[in-house]
Amino acid sequence: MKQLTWKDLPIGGVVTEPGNARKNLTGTWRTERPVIDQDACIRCRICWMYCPEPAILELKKPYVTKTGKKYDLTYEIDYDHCKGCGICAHECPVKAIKMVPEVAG
Amino acid sequence: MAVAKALSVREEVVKERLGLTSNYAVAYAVKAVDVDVIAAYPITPQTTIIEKLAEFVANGEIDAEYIPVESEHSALSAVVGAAAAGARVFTATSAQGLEFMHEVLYITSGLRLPVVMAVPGRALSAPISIHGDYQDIMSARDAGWIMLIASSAQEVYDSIIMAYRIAEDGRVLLPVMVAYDGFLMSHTTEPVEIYHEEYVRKFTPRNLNRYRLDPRSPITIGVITSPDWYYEIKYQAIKALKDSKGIIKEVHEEFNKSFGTNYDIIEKYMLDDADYVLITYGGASSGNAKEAAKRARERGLRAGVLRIRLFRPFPTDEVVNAIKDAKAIAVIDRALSPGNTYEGPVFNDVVSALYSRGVDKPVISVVHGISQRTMLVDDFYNLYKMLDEYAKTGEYPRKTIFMGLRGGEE
Amino acid sequence: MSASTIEITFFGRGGQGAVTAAQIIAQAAIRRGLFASSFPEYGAERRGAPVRAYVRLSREPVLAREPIERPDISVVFDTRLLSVFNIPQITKSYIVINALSIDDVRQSIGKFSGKVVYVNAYEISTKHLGKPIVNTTMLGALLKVLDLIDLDTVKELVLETFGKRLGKSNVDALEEAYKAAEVVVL
Amino acid sequence: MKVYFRTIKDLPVDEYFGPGQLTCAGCGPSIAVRWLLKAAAPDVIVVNATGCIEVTTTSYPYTAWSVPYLHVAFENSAAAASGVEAALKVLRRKGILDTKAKVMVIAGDGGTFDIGLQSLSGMLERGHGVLYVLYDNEAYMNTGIQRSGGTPHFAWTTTSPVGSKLRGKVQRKKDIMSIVIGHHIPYAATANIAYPIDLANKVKTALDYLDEGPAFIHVLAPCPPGWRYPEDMTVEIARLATETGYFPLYEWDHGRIRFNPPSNAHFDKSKRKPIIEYLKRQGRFAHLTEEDIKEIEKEIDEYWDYLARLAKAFG
Repeated sequence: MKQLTWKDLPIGGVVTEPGNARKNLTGTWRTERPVIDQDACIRCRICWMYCPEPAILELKKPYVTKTGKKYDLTYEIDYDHCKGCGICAHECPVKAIKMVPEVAG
Repeated sequence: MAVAKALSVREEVVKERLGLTSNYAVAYAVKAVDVDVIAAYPITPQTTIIEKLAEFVANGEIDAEYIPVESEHSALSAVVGAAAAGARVFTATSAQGLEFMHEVLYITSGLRLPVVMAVPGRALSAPISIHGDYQDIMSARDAGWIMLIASSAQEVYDSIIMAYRIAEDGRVLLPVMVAYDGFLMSHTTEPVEIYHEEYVRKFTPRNLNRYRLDPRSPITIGVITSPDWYYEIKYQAIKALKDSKGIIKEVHEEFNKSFGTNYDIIEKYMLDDADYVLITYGGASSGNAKEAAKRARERGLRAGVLRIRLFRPFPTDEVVNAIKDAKAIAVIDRALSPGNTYEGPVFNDVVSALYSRGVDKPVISVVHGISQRTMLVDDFYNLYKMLDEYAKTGEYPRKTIFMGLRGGEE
Repeated sequence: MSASTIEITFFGRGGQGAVTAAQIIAQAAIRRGLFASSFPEYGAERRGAPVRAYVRLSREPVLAREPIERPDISVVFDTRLLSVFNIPQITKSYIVINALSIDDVRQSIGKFSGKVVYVNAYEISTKHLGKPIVNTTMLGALLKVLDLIDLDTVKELVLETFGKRLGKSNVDALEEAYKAAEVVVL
Repeated sequence: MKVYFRTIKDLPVDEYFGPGQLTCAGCGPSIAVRWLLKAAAPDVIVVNATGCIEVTTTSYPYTAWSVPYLHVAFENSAAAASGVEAALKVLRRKGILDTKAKVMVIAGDGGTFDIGLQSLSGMLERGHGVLYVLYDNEAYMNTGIQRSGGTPHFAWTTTSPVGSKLRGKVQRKKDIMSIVIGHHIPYAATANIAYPIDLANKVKTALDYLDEGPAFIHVLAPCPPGWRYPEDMTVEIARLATETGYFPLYEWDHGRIRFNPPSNAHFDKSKRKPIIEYLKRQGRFAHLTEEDIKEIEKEIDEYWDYLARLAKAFG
């Protein structure tokens, strides 16, 4: 990308691809990662609502908990973009999200 | 034959001949091009433009949104917003107003928005002066705008029409400023032949095929760049400005054909065999210089005038070719570039043009008409006499001559 | 008057309509297919302060954009302006002047090599307009010696400038002045 | 306020902002903008003032925006938006463009309380149909935490430092809502990133009013580095701002004032959490003495008295 010259760029510094900032992998900023305990999660949507990125994905993925509770939705972390702020873990009413240190490599 | 043809074109396109000030001529041109959004703030000597436009809007003669903004900064910002949304826009200002817009001038050209602005030039504070000169215009010369300087109300009218065609050309997409003398033109009534609007509109078709704010294809305008990107994007605009000269010439030619006029990016008056040339811009300087050239010719001096009509991009080759056979040249500036080797800003442009093309000519720098200090035809005639004497002695002043300054320059 | 370019200066005071009068003459010339330029002396507008407005009329495009230093015709709205601007010394051909009497003219002008067009514009304008706003009245007097422009075109422009009702009274004043003005040699 | 979203389950799924923007971890304004767009998109054009959100979302060659976006400068977003709105109006009228897009300004406290106040006032006075959203993180965070007219009394910033003579910002926070309401526009409201449902409903309501004139929403959006707290606390601190009565939620709707939960209960001081709960979590207030805290409490009480008088007159 950096090798583009002035001949290759749209004029006026216009960016024509909506939302292409997703190419910035801000997940590399993390020192701690949120991990969702899918069995403890009550699908209340609060972590999804408060995520600033957004890096909590609401997926139409059925899940059956160990206790046999059925859910249509699954919440997963988009680790490519999650910056590890921990708001989700802090706001989770059932403490289903844990912040875990990132390991090197 | 050519003349006869031009006359018949004229007969067809001209709707009526009116007595208009240059400011009113601007308003009539803006009306003719079917502008969409006008935003402006009053300032002397610009105000009568927007008064006339407000009147047109109030009477339903223009179908435009007129935004009576709370400052010049907002005036230019509002037309930037409107142009980004795809509208054809207009604003106008002078002096302190142009200074207040200064930040947004660069943004307008940087975002490549086809804004058209009229600027009757005026002296800058302090001390405050409401009178005309070109200091405000010159302060904007590095902002990346195309700058035309007109010399009559008719030319102002025609230039505004051409400005839209130039600005919106897909190969250009740059803002255009049409400048002219504050008061000495802005408030001077002269004959102007205005055109049937159908011809003007045919000449200035809309170009919506450019980057604009549209939810159907959302783009981001006005980004932040790192050192990795700024240079390239800026260069695009610089290149576009430089290349616009050819397109401006093209538009002039087509305008001449469509409206039976005879414009070029420079104007040559009695120049072909001239020994002594006054280089001028604007109405008062060039008009008085032309009268002076006639007077000088009557008295045996081969005098001529070169008027710079396209100021940015600077018509380097055209200027050099026009004066390369002259014996001596004076550049008359109605503006100041304090602290420079010579204080006349356009003088510096001319000298740099000559140098770049390897032409070594005696050129003197003259400042006159600051804050509308009276300029007489005789002053310009005296300059021809001075050039003649310099040519005879071979001695040229190595500093700017401040004409009409009580006490003289040191 | 029929030189190639005729230069006229209107001498008035802020609020008396000198600038408007100059405009009307220029507009009339343009309407008749002539070339003209008209511009006032500019400054902050002050009621009562002396002002000048310039008109150039020509059969050729007007190039010069300098103030008129030696007018062919000076149109003077009151006699006290004569000395303020040295009018008898700078005027080439005609001084069109508003004065109370021919004696008033003689007394205030003194020596002048050209001709004087005298009209009592105070009286005429007061009669038609109810107050001494003399600009259109002075136009009537000016037309006595300015044959480049016809009376009807000027009347048309006065009507356009002032609107129907006020325009009519101004036209009446102008016409009366046109008839009453006397060309005299001092 | 019209209720478009009753519960968290009603909130829209589509995202028009991010990810990949370069905001700090735990950024309050990011949460604000995400919900502004969820409520307003896709038929919206955003005009953004210079500030945190601008520099972190449009870092060339990338954009975090999936709606049309314009940034011109710092002080003129309301003026530029006036132009966009006027353009859409006239182009629609002339049949040149077929668009029902609405215009929304997003500006920070610097761009609103301070340098942009003139253009905001001009836009409100002229009555453009633009929704102006102020995301208030209470200082110039983008340039490294300098005080603004929106910075609260006693708060530390780099230009209102805590020294031996002065203790943080000397002046009180400007009452921007009262200034805006003074323009008698159809709708103005406060909102808080801790209450996204309320925020989204207010955005929808405001957009519905734009045919009548401008609307304004003042959103509190905490900033972890600027307010000096751990980034996982953003929502909690924002919530405490409202729960302690520091940042009440209310609407000015056609000349009537209405308080929203939980602030509608806070005229009774005993229903408000103690202000210390809000202050003690933030490093920018770490230097406060008991006296200072009393002073802040007094100011909040005075503010509620003022609001009570407004509620009495315009409720």
